[in-house]
Amino acid sequence: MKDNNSRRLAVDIGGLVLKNPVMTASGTFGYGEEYAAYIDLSVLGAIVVKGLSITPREGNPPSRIMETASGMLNAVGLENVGVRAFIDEKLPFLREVDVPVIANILGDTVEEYCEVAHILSEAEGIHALEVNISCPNVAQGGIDFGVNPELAFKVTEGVKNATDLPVIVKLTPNVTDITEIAKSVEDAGADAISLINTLTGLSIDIEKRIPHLKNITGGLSGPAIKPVALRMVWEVVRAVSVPVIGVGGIMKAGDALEFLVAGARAVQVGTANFVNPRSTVEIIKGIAAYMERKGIDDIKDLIGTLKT
Amino acid sequence: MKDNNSRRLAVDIGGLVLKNPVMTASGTFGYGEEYAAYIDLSVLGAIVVKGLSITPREGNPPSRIMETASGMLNAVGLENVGVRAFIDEKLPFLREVDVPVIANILGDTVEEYCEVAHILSEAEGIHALEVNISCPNVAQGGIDFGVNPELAFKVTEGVKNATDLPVIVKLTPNVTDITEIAKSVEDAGADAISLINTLTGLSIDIEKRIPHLKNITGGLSGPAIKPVALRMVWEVVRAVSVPVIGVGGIMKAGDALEFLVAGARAVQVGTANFVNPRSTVEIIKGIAAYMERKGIDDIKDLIGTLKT
Amino acid sequence: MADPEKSIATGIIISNREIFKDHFLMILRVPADFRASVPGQFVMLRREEGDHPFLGRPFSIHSLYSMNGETVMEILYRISGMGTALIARLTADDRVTILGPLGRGFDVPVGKKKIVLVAGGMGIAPLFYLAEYCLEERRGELGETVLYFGAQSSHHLFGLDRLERLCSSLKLSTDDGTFGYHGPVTDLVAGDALSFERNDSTLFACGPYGMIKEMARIAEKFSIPCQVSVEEKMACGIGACLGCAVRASGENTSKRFMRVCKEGPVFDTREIDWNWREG
Amino acid sequence: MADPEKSIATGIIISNREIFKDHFLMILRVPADFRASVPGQFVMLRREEGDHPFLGRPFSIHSLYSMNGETVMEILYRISGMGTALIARLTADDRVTILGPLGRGFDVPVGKKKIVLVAGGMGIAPLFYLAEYCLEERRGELGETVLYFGAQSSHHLFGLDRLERLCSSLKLSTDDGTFGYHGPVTDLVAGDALSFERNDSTLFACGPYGMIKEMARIAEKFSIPCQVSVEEKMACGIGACLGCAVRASGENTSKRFMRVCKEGPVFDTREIDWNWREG
Ligand SMILES: Cc1cc2nc3c(=O)[nH]c(=O)nc-3n(C[C@H](O)[C@H](O)[C@H](O)COP(=O)(O)OP(=O)(O)OC[C@H]3O[C@@H](n4cnc5c(N)ncnc54)[C@H](O)[C@@H]3O)c2cc1C
Ligand SMILES: Cc1cc2nc3c(=O)[nH]c(=O)nc-3n(C[C@H](O)[C@H](O)[C@H](O)COP(=O)(O)OP(=O)(O)OC[C@H]3O[C@@H](n4cnc5c(N)ncnc54)[C@H](O)[C@@H]3O)c2cc1C
Ligand SMILES: Cc1cc2nc3c(=O)[nH]c(=O)nc-3n(C[C@H](O)[C@H](O)[C@H](O)COP(=O)(O)O)c2cc1C
Ligand SMILES: Cc1cc2nc3c(=O)[nH]c(=O)nc-3n(C[C@H](O)[C@H](O)[C@H](O)COP(=O)(O)O)c2cc1C
Ligand code: FES
Ligand code: FES
Repeated sequence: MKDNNSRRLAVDIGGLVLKNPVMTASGTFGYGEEYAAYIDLSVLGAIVVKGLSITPREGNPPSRIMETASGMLNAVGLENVGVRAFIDEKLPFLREVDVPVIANILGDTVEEYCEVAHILSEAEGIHALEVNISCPNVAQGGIDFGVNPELAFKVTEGVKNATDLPVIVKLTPNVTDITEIAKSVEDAGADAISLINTLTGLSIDIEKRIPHLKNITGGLSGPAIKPVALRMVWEVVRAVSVPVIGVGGIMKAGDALEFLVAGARAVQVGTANFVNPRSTVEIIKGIAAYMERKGIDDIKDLIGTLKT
Repeated sequence: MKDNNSRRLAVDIGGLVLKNPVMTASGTFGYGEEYAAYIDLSVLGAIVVKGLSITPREGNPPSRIMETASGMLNAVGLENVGVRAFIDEKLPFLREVDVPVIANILGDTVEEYCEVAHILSEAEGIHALEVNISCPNVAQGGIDFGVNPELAFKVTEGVKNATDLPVIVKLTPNVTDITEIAKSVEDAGADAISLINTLTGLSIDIEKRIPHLKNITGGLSGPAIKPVALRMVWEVVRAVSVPVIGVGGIMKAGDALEFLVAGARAVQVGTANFVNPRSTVEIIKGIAAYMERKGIDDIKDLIGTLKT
Repeated sequence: MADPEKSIATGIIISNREIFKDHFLMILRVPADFRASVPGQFVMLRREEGDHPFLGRPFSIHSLYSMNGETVMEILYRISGMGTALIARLTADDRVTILGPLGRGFDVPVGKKKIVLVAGGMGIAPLFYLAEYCLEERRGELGETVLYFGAQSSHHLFGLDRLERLCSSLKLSTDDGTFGYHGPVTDLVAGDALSFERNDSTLFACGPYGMIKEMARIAEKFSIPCQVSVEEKMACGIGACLGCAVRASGENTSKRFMRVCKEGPVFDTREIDWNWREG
Repeated sequence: MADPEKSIATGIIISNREIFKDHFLMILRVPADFRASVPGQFVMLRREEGDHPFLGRPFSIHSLYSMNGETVMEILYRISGMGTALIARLTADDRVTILGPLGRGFDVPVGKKKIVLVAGGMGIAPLFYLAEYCLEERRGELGETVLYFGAQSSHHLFGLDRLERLCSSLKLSTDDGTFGYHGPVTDLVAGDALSFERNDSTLFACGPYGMIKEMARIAEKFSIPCQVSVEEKMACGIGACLGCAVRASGENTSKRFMRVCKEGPVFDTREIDWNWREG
């Protein structure tokens, strides 16, 4: 497939072919419809929707967000309409758009993840699953699935068994060795790995001496975390053989290109959507323009070309 | 001790009394003399000098630094004059200044740490040691002392036995559970804990498709990392009973106050010194002004007063 | 699908002056096709140059009109942190990026005769636009428009001459007693509420959390419908981040949180669980 | 101990205009007591407003003089990334924070008669100041000042009228042959080098890495002392961060790296290990 500039931008993520490597990051693009007034959704590589759980979740009480230096903290919690309401109320709109839809899923137990995965696999119009393993495992006293290689393995394995869709596992950066977790989910059958989710942070209102977020801590996203995300992507790319999707602080085409050069097969744009709802489109155009300028015909000739 | 505004700013760090809680962060203040033209060094709570090793180290080849969003990456490496040259050439200047001097120490093996600690303890004019445990342990195949609770224990225990000076252990944030490491160094006898060192990051020059830093990865510092630092300080404060020193992204008095409210007994100012060589002085003044405004007479009544 | 290009506008500052300490009036030239807005709607505003503040900031539309063939928008705001402080430094010809108009505005019911506006401090921002709208777009149809306006001190009660022309009557109060009634503006409203015709009046309020919460109480007590404009921190302003949650009233609804930017910022006071935040 | 308050200056921009594509001349009013500087010294410059760029950026002093009782500094710079792009947006009356003058400048030896300046592109920035200095401060003592100036294209060879007044002669080259010699300026220097009196001449060079490296070769070949101004990325500019390392020549020295901001930015070419970076 060639785009306007006759550059080949298509990439393959575990069997799912995307017309270009730019997706939206879960939780930052609602269910897609919120952005329809701002961009033509069909130009996107894929839309990753807000994390879905088996039953609706109300999320955390406000305040839920706070700006930080070149970033933001959020403690939205895992507010979502629930997987069934998603299928009934949100998916019909997305089915009408010519764009792959990736459902981000979450749960408190391996069983919950599997159930959500199973339900989504039955629904028409879902092209892949992204497993958010930075959720606390209630059975294990709340320790995050994503910080423990065994738990990460189990949830990946469970979801793989529950679905025929390509399974992307999304890693949390709050770990000592990201490659250990990456290898573990690869061994468990993950078709691709996306990273990073947010870094855990805190911000304090010194006038009132309370945390800015009611939940106390929150997830840090935005340009502030880009160097960490890029480092982790580069580490994981060399540790696994499944495709890696780079996420974290991508605001402009140049940022996305850093991830691609580091070896990411695709990227996700998160917080940038808040700052500029047209970010994704501008990034796609910018990548094509860069390839044009550099005489790179196929994006595959760009991915992973970092000289070290 | 009362400062100009008759507020009590003095704090006690493992037996070392500082006239105020604002120190400089290692590696960002040279050996003190570099800043003498810009501030009166004697107003500082303490000066922490650049990390010292048993023999001089040449550090990494250039480029060593790169600006990132609200922060910077550095891969200076552990360039330093070596502990003996420090004592002969740098310490005499500092002895003339009425300010506590804290020597940051590093090594490739536990023995090296101990030797540096021992040599510094014999020298006159050093008031405490800060052990940088984010160095690779060559004997263990290069794994950082700071990411492994047992290694962190060993180096702390060794240094404690090699010196009578108060020992501060400085933690790296590149770990899954900072409280585990903190408890381990407390058990090993640390008199205080400082955190955080830099987060590991990467930045890529997409024109040349090479890393901006010759060393490939570097340490991320500056306001970008403040939410992560603050979260970790808050976690560690509740996990240990030794004093905690907050470091990471402190640019202004308000930032320092966030750390103090979160429970840090003192703070270190790092990258801010590069942006504005007078940062430390302005922060000390700003803390006093805040206490004045809030009617807080003693800084002890402010530390750890976060309401959650 | 809307024309995407039109959804993000550039505003060019005509003036951005301090009215009194830390309070500013920004007058902006916006594109001619800046979509018609309803009072109570807001915009997400961001400095075009530089990356600070990082996120846009929400502001109610204070006024929107044509002048010399150009579309002009006014924003009334107060410096309350880093973002607004940086916005306050903008000067004529500086450019801002504008998302909007966004959200659900005030709904002035057909047939009601008495419009009661209740403003606390900066809460005057959207209510001024609402008063303009009532006079200019709904003239004749509506009865009197009464404005209750309370503020910290006399000099915070600004724009009274413009407001006098728009409203049938003004009832003023100050916290420090330097002008009008000495006490909260909600006292004035509560005192007069018995005289409002229940079925013929609607309350419209905007102000600090405590004040609009009190308005919810008054509305319930006197059974008069009341619409309030609510504030929460926002990241996107368009319903995507779920940052701006406000708790919905009622136990049986599956939707425990509503988005201020999408379902609001204007809510009927009965829609909200008023214990949703502390203060 | 120096008076701390004086070490950080505020500069107020008089003008900041584009000379040709992406190349700017900034003229600044600096405090009257801005310390006397030596050509080759630099300043760390930062926008006073906002937090971008985060770190200051190093620029050579292009000129420093008194005018109408005020001290004026000139900076000649090129947009080469985000930081310089933001600095280029500053306009008259905008303020910048200045650290400096910093580092070791050029050392014009007493008694030498021939001063040979070699500029590659923006390398003209500090050499212009050096030429002024030679003419104004060392007049009479020195012999002729010859300037070799090479650039990409003819319109990059600017300020020639001012330079003609300062120097005894100008030798020009362009990479594209649109003016003067067609080729690198170092070719011109190498061609003339035999004619320079070894003991009576000093070379002063500034320009891209490849060019100053070539100057080091020429200096060695013809045994003429050569001082070059070197660039490395900087964070502090005052010797504290060790970011601006350049490898020292010689094996037996314990100091393998020197700080461009402190031991430099001007070095004798023999002090440097010219394999210290790739390009
Ligand atoms: C729909 C809507 C309309 C608004 N209209 C106006 C208006 O017309 N005029 C006006 O002056 N202000 C208005 N606000 C509030 C305005 O958005 C905030 O004052 C502004 O975002 C603060 O940004 P800051 O960076 O200056 O403050 P920050 O540094 O972010 O915070 C400073 C203080 O302001 C509070 N704050 C931050 N963001 C918000 C927010 N979104 N809502 C409420 N409090 C906040 C913080 O809790 C903190 O106490 C409106 C808010 C909303 C949600
Ligand atoms: C002592 C000294 C004096 C200088 N004098 C001048 C001058 O008079 N005029 C002028 O135009 N420039 C001068 N420079 C270079 C100038 O500092 C850089 O162009 C500027 O820092 C680039 O910042 P940026 O944010 O625009 O670029 P970045 O986005 O940081 O980087 C863009 C490109 O510039 C390079 N770069 C960044 N910083 C430096 C640096 N410090 N030195 C060399 N390359 C760098 C990067 O490698 C990159 O390729 C001088 C540098 C030094 C060290
Ligand atoms: C408001 C918000 C909500 C998010 N919700 C989810 C989520 O439901 N599931 C998930 O896997 N990641 C979630 N994320 C993380 C993002 O998908 C992304 O990994 C992270 O923000 C880093 O990318 P960015 O810097 O581009 O935003 C959320 C992020 C934000 C800011
Ligand atoms: C250039 C540079 C050099 C540093 N060198 C050291 C060091 O030698 N030893 C050490 O423990 N920390 C070192 N650090 C880390 C800082 O002391 C500090 O922990 C970190 O920068 C976070 O604080 P900041 O955001 O205020 O800079 C260095 C940091 C920088 C930026
Ligand atoms: S501000 Fe993002 S959903 Fe309301
Ligand atoms: S720039 Fe910091 S030491 Fe030179």
